[in-house]
Amino acid sequence: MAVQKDKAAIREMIARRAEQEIKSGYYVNLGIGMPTMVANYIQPDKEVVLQSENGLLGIGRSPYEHEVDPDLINAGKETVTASVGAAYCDSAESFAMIRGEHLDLAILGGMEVAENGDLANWMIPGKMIKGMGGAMDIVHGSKKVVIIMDHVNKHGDPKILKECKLPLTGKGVVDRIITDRAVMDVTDEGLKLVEIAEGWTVDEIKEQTEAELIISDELLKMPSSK
Amino acid sequence: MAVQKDKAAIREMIARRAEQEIKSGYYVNLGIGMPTMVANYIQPDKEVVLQSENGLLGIGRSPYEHEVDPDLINAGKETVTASVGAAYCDSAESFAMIRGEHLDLAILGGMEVAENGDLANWMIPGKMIKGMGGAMDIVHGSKKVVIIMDHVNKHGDPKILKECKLPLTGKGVVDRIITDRAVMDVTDEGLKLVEIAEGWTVDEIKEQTEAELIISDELLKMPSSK
Amino acid sequence: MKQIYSSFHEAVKDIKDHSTIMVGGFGLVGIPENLILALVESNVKHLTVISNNCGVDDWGLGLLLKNKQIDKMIGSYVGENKEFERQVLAGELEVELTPQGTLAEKIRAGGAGIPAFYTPAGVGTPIAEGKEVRTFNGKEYLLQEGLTADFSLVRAFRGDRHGNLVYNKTARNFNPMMAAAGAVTIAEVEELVEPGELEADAIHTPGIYVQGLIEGQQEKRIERYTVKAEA
Amino acid sequence: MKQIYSSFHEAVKDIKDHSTIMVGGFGLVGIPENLILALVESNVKHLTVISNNCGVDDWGLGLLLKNKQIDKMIGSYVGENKEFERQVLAGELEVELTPQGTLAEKIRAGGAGIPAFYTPAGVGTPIAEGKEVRTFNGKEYLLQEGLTADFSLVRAFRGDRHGNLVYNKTARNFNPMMAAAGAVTIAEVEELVEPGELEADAIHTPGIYVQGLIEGQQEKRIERYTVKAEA
Repeated sequence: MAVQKDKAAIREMIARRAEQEIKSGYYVNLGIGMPTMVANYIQPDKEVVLQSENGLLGIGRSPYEHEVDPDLINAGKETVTASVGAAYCDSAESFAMIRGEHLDLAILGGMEVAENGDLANWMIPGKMIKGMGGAMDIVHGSKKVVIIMDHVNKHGDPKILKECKLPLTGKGVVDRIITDRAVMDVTDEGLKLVEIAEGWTVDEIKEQTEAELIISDELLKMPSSK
Repeated sequence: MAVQKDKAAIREMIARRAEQEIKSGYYVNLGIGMPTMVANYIQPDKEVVLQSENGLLGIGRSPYEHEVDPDLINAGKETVTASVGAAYCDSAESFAMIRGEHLDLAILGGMEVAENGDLANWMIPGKMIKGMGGAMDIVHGSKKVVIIMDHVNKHGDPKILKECKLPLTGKGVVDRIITDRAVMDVTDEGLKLVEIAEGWTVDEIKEQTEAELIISDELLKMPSSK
Repeated sequence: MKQIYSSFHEAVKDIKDHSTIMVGGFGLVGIPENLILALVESNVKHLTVISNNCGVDDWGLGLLLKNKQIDKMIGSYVGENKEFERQVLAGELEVELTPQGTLAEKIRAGGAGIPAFYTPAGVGTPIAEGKEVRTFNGKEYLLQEGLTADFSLVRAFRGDRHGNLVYNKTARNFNPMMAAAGAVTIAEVEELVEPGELEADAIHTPGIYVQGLIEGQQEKRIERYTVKAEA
Repeated sequence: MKQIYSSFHEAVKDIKDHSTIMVGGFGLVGIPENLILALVESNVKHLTVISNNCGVDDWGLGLLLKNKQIDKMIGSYVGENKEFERQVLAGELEVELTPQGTLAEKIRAGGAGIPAFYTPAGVGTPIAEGKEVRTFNGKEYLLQEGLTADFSLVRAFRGDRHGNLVYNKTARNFNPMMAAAGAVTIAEVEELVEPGELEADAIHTPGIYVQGLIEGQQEKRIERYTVKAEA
């Protein structure tokens, strides 16, 4: 149970850090899974519109039981509500918004990220392919793409690589990576470590990262979960 | 004034013949000018939906003075009404209907038609170019394209040619030509005379037509205007 | 006035073996429930199905799958369905995965008479294999072709006898593009109304795209029932 | 909440010389009347204007033309305007004529991140000069590229403070695609309302496409007043 709790705490820490990427006035797409959690931490003073690629601009909170409408779901197929001033649209219009770079930010999960911004997050060869859903469109369609994920896999191996080994979701599409241990930016010079979590040293992060890391001159502490 | 009256009578005759192309259940686009007149002769027992490329599916009659809405016009920029069950749409959707061949019929005017179905109806070199408007899209977008026009120009020269001399609106797009003197179909074998108006002989029509004419085995009389 | 079918059996009776059909919906939301059930009963085989998802094991397109009526599936996400996985691994089912936005645009293009277009999605990924890559303004794009179908089965909230349709909330999703891309489009509507009852400015699918309609009662199963505890 | 301008002067003040602007409307229907008037007053020059038509001599874009603010016009029909003809013949104005459906689709593509698409319109005509022709399924098509603009000026019936817009009847026309294709989109609305007042299922332009709004009273001039005699 201790491990369980740690996992939840880590996910919350990552989600809270990701929330800081969101500025007031932003239109944001949150991927399925951990990225969806980010919505729970959006500061109430921020005016943010969440887009769901199945045709909703303005996702609201989860419904109370009496509010549940089976015709109203998010891209993760969970029942949701619509915020005040929301607009529905069809899937072509929804992806027109995405592809046309009208979104300010997309926060997505990742399996592997390469130092040049390549992202793999949709298939593992040999395993059943479930499909990419909207991910391949969304990585091209936002002014900024942030990937949130664990820094290493369950065997302790790096997920931030010189080159992705898994089939790509998009080539050179990632702007920033937020993990449980660090924040890194994809820059023209290479992958730059800009924040580091409490309890970790730069050397440890370097060791857990296959990609070459440039250390920012203004390296910051990552906010902890408390 | 006699000539004036004749002209009007001829236009009415062409419009009434063009109306026969319209079957009940059809979606039809009528071009600007004489083709718009065809709407006046649609038999009341036919259920027809007229499309206007500026975003109206279901053009109604002209408005009474008290009904005029400046936000409701046809593609000829005339004030109109909407029929019961009409739908408005944007210009992209309107041309999606057209380009996607959802219309059953388009009736357009013409300056020149060639025996292979080429159409010229938008520009005369040396004269100011006003623009093609929607014509270049509409000629590709209907299951059947019917051109209505005078058989010869004001100098008595043929307008139905072996090859168009004017810049084209569309290549091989015309299915049928209706003039004041004849009805002709564009077929794989060539241009076929299928109807001839009262008062004209086949030889006269051949003489007034530069294109080679195949004479239909079942040549019909064109209905007169009365 | 469009054809109003007297039964779901009649609505799908022209759909023959080897047809390509588009089926609206995202997950189980906005699917034409009774048209799918009628297709299962019709036992038509060797279908190519274009739909974002393939239902779940016991509902929606999953029923067609279980009955082995589908030869090929074109969609973006098929992860909710164990029988799907089994048939793919057994080589019984062909699958063509397409990024969701590309799928939506391919269907929109098909209905709009656009034979092909360029899109950034999929460049540098397995999706790009065998596809033309072209650079516009310094960025690479893939050529993707439009999709059409012999039949489109859509689900709307309200429809009138002219075929005009209005969808409810996120049940709209792929339905409007599919309505336009089907040679024959059959609309299952929750409520059939008279022409003029739908607001002309608020129609999502103009009637020109729809060939027939039928009223159907929906179960509207929920895949991920997610609620907030009442305070 | 989007910026609500306090004056039309303020709304257009960022539009500088050499900007490319899209202006909604078909004929004089659905044009942003007061935004155009403010542009005339601003005296900004060397504009490239993308609009289906170019107004008439004394109204709409014709006023910008008369004031020699337009260097280049992209549209489909410009026949209602004598000054237009004079400037073209005098070499003062460049004009790029585009088939109306192609123009609508180019603008839709620009807003939707589609760099280019194929269309049948214009094959074998002067429009095809210098353009790629490609065959799909035995039919020839032209390659056409998407269009975007520095600013889009649109006119809506109602708009809310989130930028959501609803258009009235045939005043919709090019406005929704242009709203999406402008880097900055300014909406002139007949009525500004609070978020939630517009039906979420019936919004034509979702607010994401709109950067600022202003309420304006419209003259709505009629080009071809056509009526039926009262019985």
